[in-house]
Amino acid sequence: MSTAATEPASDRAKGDRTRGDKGEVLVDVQDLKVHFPIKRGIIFDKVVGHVYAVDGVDLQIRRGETYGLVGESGCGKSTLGRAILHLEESTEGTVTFDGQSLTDLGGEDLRKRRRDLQMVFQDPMGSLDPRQSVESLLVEGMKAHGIVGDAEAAMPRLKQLLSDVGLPAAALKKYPHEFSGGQRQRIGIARALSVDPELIVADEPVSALDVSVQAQVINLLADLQEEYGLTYLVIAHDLAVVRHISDRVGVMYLGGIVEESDAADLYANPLHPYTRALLSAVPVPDPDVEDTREQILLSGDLPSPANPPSGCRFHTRCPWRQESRCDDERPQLRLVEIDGTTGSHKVACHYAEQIASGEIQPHDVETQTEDKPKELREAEGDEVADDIPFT
Amino acid sequence: MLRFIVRRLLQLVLVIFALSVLLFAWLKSLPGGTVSAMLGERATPESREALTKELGLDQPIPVQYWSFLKRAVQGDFGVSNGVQPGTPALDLLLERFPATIELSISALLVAVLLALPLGYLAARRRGGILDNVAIVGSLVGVAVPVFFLAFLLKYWFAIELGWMPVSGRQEVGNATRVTGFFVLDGLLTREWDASLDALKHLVLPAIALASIPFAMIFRITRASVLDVLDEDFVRTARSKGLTSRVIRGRHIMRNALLPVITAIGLQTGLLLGGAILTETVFNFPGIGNALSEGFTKRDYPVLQVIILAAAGVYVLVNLVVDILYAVVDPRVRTR
Amino acid sequence: MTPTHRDARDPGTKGPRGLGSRKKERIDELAATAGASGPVDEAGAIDDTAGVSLIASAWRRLRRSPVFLVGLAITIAFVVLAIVSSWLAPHDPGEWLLYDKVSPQSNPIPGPEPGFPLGADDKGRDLLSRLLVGSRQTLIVGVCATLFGLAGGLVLGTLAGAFSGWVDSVIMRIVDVMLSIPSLLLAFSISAVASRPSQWTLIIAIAIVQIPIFARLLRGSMLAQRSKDHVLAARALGVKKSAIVLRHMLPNSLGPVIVQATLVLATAIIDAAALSFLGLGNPDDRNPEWGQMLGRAQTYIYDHPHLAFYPAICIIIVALGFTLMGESLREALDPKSRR
Amino acid sequence: AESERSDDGSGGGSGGEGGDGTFTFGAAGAPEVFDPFYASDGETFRITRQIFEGLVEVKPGSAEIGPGLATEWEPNEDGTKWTFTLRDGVTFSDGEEMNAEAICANFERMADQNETAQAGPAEYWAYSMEGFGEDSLYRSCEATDDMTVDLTIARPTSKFPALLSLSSFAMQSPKALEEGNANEVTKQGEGFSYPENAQNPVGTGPYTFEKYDTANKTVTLKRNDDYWGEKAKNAEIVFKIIPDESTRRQELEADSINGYDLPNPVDWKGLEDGGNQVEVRPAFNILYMGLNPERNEKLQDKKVREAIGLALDREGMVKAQLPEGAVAASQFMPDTVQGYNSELQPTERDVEKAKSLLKEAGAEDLELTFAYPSEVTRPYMPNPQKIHEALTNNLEEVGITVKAVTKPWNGGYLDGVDNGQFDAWLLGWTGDYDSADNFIGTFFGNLESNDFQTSATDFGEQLSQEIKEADQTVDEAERTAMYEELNKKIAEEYIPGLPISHSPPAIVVNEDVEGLVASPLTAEEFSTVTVGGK
Amino acid sequence: MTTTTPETARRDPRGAEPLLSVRDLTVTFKRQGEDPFVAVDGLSFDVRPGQTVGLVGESGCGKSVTSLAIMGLLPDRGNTVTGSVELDGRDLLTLSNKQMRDLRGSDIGMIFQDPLSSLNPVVPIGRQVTEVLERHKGMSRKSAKPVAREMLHKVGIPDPDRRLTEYPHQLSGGMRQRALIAMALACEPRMLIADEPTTALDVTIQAQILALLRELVEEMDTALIMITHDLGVVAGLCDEVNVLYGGRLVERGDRHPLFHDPHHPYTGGLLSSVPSLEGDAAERLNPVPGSVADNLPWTSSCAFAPRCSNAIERCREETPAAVASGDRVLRCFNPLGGQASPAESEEDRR
Ligand SMILES: Nc1ncnc2c1ncn2[C@@H]1O[C@H](COP(=O)(O)OP(=O)(O)OP(=O)(O)O)[C@@H](O)[C@H]1O
Ligand SMILES: Nc1ncnc2c1ncn2[C@@H]1O[C@H](COP(=O)(O)OP(=O)(O)OP(=O)(O)O)[C@@H](O)[C@H]1O
Ligand SMILES: [Mg+2]
Ligand SMILES: [Mg+2]
Repeated sequence: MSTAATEPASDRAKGDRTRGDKGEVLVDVQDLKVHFPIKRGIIFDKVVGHVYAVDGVDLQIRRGETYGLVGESGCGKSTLGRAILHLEESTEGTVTFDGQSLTDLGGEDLRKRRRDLQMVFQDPMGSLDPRQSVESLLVEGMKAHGIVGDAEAAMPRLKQLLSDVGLPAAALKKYPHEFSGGQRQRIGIARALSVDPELIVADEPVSALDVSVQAQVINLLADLQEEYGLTYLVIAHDLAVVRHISDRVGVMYLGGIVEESDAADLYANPLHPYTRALLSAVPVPDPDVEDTREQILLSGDLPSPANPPSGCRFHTRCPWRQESRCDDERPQLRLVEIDGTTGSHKVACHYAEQIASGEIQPHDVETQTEDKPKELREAEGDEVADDIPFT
Repeated sequence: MLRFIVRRLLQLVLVIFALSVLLFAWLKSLPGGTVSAMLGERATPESREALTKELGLDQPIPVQYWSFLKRAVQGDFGVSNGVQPGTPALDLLLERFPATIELSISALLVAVLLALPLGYLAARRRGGILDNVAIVGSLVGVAVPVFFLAFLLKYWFAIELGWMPVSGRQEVGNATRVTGFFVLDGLLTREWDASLDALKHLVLPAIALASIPFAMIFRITRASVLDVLDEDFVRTARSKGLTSRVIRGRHIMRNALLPVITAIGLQTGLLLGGAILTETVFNFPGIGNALSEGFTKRDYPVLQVIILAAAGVYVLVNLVVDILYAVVDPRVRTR
Repeated sequence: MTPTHRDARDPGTKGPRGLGSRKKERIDELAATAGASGPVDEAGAIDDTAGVSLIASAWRRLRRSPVFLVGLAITIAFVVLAIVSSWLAPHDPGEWLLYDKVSPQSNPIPGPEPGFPLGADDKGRDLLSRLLVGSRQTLIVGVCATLFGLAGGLVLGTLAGAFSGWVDSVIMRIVDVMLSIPSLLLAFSISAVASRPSQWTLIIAIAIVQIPIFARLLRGSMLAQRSKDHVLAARALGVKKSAIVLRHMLPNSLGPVIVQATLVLATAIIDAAALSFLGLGNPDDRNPEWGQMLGRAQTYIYDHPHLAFYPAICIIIVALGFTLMGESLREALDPKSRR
Repeated sequence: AESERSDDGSGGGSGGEGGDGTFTFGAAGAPEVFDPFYASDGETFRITRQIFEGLVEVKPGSAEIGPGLATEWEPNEDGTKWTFTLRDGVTFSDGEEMNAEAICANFERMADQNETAQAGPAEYWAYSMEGFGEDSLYRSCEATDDMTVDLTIARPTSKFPALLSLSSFAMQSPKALEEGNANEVTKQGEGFSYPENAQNPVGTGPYTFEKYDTANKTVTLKRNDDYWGEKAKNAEIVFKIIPDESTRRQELEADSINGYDLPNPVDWKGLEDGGNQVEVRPAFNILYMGLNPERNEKLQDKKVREAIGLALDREGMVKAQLPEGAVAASQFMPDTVQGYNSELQPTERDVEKAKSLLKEAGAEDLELTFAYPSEVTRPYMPNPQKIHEALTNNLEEVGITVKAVTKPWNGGYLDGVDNGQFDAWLLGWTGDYDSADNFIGTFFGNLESNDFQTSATDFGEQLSQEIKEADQTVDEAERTAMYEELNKKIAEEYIPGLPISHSPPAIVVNEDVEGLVASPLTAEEFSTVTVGGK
Repeated sequence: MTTTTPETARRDPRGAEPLLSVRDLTVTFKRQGEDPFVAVDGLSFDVRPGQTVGLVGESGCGKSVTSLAIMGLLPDRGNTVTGSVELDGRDLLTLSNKQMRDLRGSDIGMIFQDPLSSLNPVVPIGRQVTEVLERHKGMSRKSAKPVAREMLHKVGIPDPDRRLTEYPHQLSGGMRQRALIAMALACEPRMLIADEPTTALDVTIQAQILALLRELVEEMDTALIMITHDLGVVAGLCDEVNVLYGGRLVERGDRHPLFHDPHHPYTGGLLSSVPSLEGDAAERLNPVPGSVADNLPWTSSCAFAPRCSNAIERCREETPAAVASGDRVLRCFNPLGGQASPAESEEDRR
């Protein structure tokens, strides 16, 4: 693992920053868990259950690479992203950034460290304070980290930033609501860049955008990575986008990573049944492909993360589910050696090899309509009822 | 839901308890008070002292509170010494509260019956004449001090036209009292005259009291209907070719009423406050009237019991409203 | 929060809705106005003019609303009157000029006469002057009560909204207790405490009632802001917590509070009248105030209703002005009502 | 001879001489208790007065006393024992006979109060009879025969027997007293809880108690068809409790009540213009400005007190603030009271003299904390604030700096006056009965504690002594002369406070009402009243 | 079945008479203090029974407005609709409100984008389905219930009996969308309009819904208008594709020719903006520059010209007209590949 210490801020100007080799692990996530407590109580709240939003994730992101994270809505992608940035308190596990454990960091140290880890959000409007002009939005971070003293001194840098993200300098004096969606997203990216970070976590950066604008932003992200030597964690649910942008891809299902590999490898040889289903479900703008494609239709929906299925989380929807193991033993993410895959292909399935070789055939899945445990339901009811404004 | 209710009830008890402490401490810190009020000009320092001692008012306030609390849990809130001397404060409350409830409900009925249809129509014809007139009208309703409105109403309808009585709850008569709700009593005992008479006495105060709730409910209805009109499910309903009656009732109003229900709960606070003025002006023997009288006469037992009861009722009504809300809105119901 | 219907309740979901319509508006605007051609870079053209803040754009919308303009006109007229009334008033409002003519039975309220177009009040003071100068005290009562209430509410609400946990719990429980007393009752009680009633006890009584309302309102929107992405973004950026609260959460939460404030101005004036009516107003009436004038006039309301009518009409007009303004502000700031 | 009352009398079909009308009266407040002995306020007495009678009664339309249940009375030589001859053939409305035994039962009941009642409810006794047991003025009651009663008192006093006309000391049915456990007053919380008797008044008066509808705030009385004297003209009296003054007026204008008490002076004209009858009663009260030489030492100088008196424009204030019939006061009692000194004139305003007196006293920079009450109107003080302002203006004109203070009547004002918290204050007194002692005795009689803090002055002791002497003088003429002298001294020599004015209270009835006799003591009897000629 | 292969040989509906034919549909919105805004501008297309016609384009190009105009669901005031929308030869735009109400739900059904907000939150699912049947089939609530149950079953909602009494929030996103479809299909309309029916759903659920739609169209011979901005969805589902830009049709064609050989630069731009699952991932995307926000009105030029890489002088001076050649319609002066004949301008046509 890397041992690079934090360099002093002064010699981190663009261009001559010292980066480690590509390939060195920048972010190391070990067994990360984020469980949101579900509280209920008559006078004092007590915890009656947990939403297992992230439930034991191991993940390494190497310097300079783009790690793509896909998965269905609610599977915990955003939570994972935020937990890595220590924006969400993790329940268990460690996040090591550039050799330093973020988990132990707190207060002012953490705040200073944030300079290296930035985030780009899905909703470009919601993530920009509507009352601040672009200029103050961008200057804020720099001031917080002492990169510039005042707005005056920041000017050249601001202009540079804006031109980097493809916006004219005239944008500085404007407010977020005066921009189009794509432009706002560029502002969001410029803000992340303003403090000269090493890692950018982009949480669905293009989902809210029109296709053409989406493509512009994807290109922009790629350009910036090249220019600044950034490391990305890109979260998305659009597999095509993820494939396009990522070096490596992790597939998440219900709080855990079920498969991880190089992008090309993963798309060419999906091993986990869920990945297969996911891939087969993506519509492709090519009628020929669409007409001939085999689709694996999953039945049912993602189970509630507050009451995840035992064993393999996917077993309730898995067409390859086997009587043994799947129901009660949770598969570990493991390296698999299967012909055609690269050596770094990891998958969390007991029967990955058998499925790949066709030894196990898919079958019908009994749709289970699942119910949450009673306590949880009540807790939810309470909470909703509490939300009714009392005056 | 049951847990929710229990929880809120416990909160209610806490609120009432905290309030009773504050109230007690505050009343005790007031200058003058019971002794002055009882003895009047005739008071001499000796008589004052004797009475103070007799009533235990010379003891430290925490001691006094403790004895108050001990008695209160047994349902003894002391005896009125100004508003209706000699009557236990609780009895006074129980006797006066029905009047206020009767008045508040009438006012609320007036407000709701006017506000809902108007609110709906105004929203449907947003920007139309009706909309603008109703909006400005409702704002005027808020801007006119209640007691002034009451005076105008009395002047025109009671004195000039003579249609309604000036004040009071019922002309003197031998109406039988059953529940304390005079209109209801008349119906129960088949004393139609008494019932009608009580109703007539309610009209003007109810209108005066309704002015603010009407305005609020009207505006909330209007806003909420506007919101709902914009909702996708209304479009869905129309895309199903449903008749306008069904769309209006099942799809628009049922949803638009949700915020209105909450608003109505909050109105009870305004109603109770407004009742102080309205009841005073109309000499309507409810708790509002008793309150303002209780203040000038420094009738602390009555003040205490009424304020606590008003707060309790307010919290309770809102609890009921929340429950009602849950009944109407399945999203809030426990699954 | 439950995953299933977060959307149904999350205040944040109002955002995207407003966003969508705003986006469309923007689209419309550009579609209609864009005429400039030339090379287009990927991000599209951005004109060179200075930016228009949210407030400025709200003002643009408001400028066209007749309701708002009427409200604003009334308000401005009122404030101007309050400032210049001392010079406008023909007489000193406190001087018992026609006292000689007052006799409680035959002539309790001297009628109009030359130099006294509206006549005098029960102490022979010029009614017109009192009405004019009364605007000042009325404004002071309204503004001070609102400001005090606002200040108290801001402090409590900010504390509760910024620090969750026990600070929040404690504050909100206090607020709940205060809220569970009907407001007029509370004001009534507070002004009855005052050992020495004055204008300030009146103001404080009205203000205290407003505190929990402001606090709750502010806390609500602060909480909504706390879960907003832009706050998260500021945290991610490493902005200090105090700066996040003061620069990002608070300003964005103020909208509903400000709207409420304009409405409170109206209610404060009316409440002041109500308290005066109940005999809890400012006993010193050398400096006239409309609510007090109205409250005092009830003694004469039967035979000399004009004494009540003038201040009542003034109060109604001014309260209406504030309410009209507040309501249209509320509509303008509510993204839902934009279309 | 009479049997129990039957119910048919109430219907009014064939009732006695009277008509079957209803007289509806707007009362300003709820009655305290219907046992007048425990009551202390006018609203209660107005009701009980129709039900009960005392040994002696006030003559209608005046403050003088006349026969009541006793037809004659005679003191012994030293004025400590009074023999009353009772009226024949009087029964209580429950059928009990009114005789000497019944009278003594009443007095013994009144004298025998438990501690709780002594401290509070039996206030009138405690104050008029000067306490209970040993301290009390009352000694004993003896029924010498069936119709003769001897009352023994501790010392001679001018108050006797006038004080027996007080409504509190009216005679109640001994049976009702006993059955209703009349004396069992208990303390409950911060109030008093009254026995059943207090809800069931039984007296000998022209009316009987019918019901008190607390939920509707009305008290109904029925004509007592077995009344010994002239039967009441109205079959029924209804008291509607309407605390708000202007509402009472509106009710009257809307004809839903026939009359109400204490109309605001500013309404008098309007009421009369509307065809109502405003009966102005002779003033039996005094408004004064109290001075506190203890708190403000400058006030110990008589010159200063005199100067303040000279500064006041009583006439002007009376004209602008008080109703017609009000007069400036020259002494601490109205002219109807025996002992009033008709030679005295109200002090004329003299600014120059006031200023020079102040200068002489070295008090040019006099500062006065001058208080007035809020939340109250009194017959002698219809608008405290306005009166205060008028007087303040006067004082300021002679260079006195006035610090105006106001407190709610029950919220600290009365306390403040009692505890000597103000340099000067406004207060007054409505007489209970015709006795000079009821005025000046109340004000200055008790040296140790009185509002005027006369103990801090050089004349205080003497004044109190002189009052006592006058009070104990048995001979009426001699006593009257002493009081006249005393009034002069108070006004010219002592100047413990400044009498301001006497203000006549009024009562208003609408045009249909006839036969109302206004009483200076506001003690009207409604049995003579007819409504619409019925 | 979990694994499906779409039938390669789809029935070709093109011979049939059009069920719905939209001609010159123009929708103009009045705006306070501004020029009126033309949201849909002279749009024409046909839909035949059993045919799926796609409307694609970026946000704001007028897709939803078109569908609402067909349904007669545009706001009561503030807009004018011209042209004609004929269903079976009856012009829907001239029908009275009452006639339209009879038609909606029975002859034309519609599915909306956001399944949660499109369902009434306080009315049980079952009731929302039965009310259509009551309204159009004259059934009683009771007799409608089994039909509704059947409907829910048909759209693949498991345990339909229980779901009948449940409320929308108790269903998952996919199930809500199915319920919405069940409602639209309850009276077996001949015409179905789906406005972005899968945008709010996850890909796996989207696949389920699309499969369902496909099945229904084939089974019931329904005509389907599919509105979406997802070119992938169009490629898999539609027979004919209409590409909209700024309220106008810019290109129409059957899906194979259109996707393989887009003529209009906008269509081409859209296709090249989409990252693909195949091919070289490292390749840069070729997006259409700018955003829709920059479009020009169509009055004096091609609205796409400012963003068009192929734009020539003429594009900025004249408005191109839509020219049909065979099954293709194109509105462009300088199409991609250059082989097609340049379009005439609108002036020329007049
Ligand atoms: N603060 C929170 N408290 C409780 N539960 C939470 C919280 N934040 C997220 N969750 C729950 O955790 C789970 C994972 O949420 P997360 O936002 O990480 O999902 P996601 O994969 O990003 O989904 P999407 O694609 O919709 O953004 C969800 O079930 C969500 O409801
Ligand atoms: N009621 C309306 N009043 C005014 N303009 C409207 C109205 N409805 C839609 N528009 C405008 O018409 C244009 C087309 O809108 P439409 O909703 O059809 O777009 P869309 O293609 O469905 O976009 P999306 O993909 O975002 O749903 C937009 O510019 C929109 O602003
Ligand atoms: Mg997410
Ligand atoms: Mg749309």
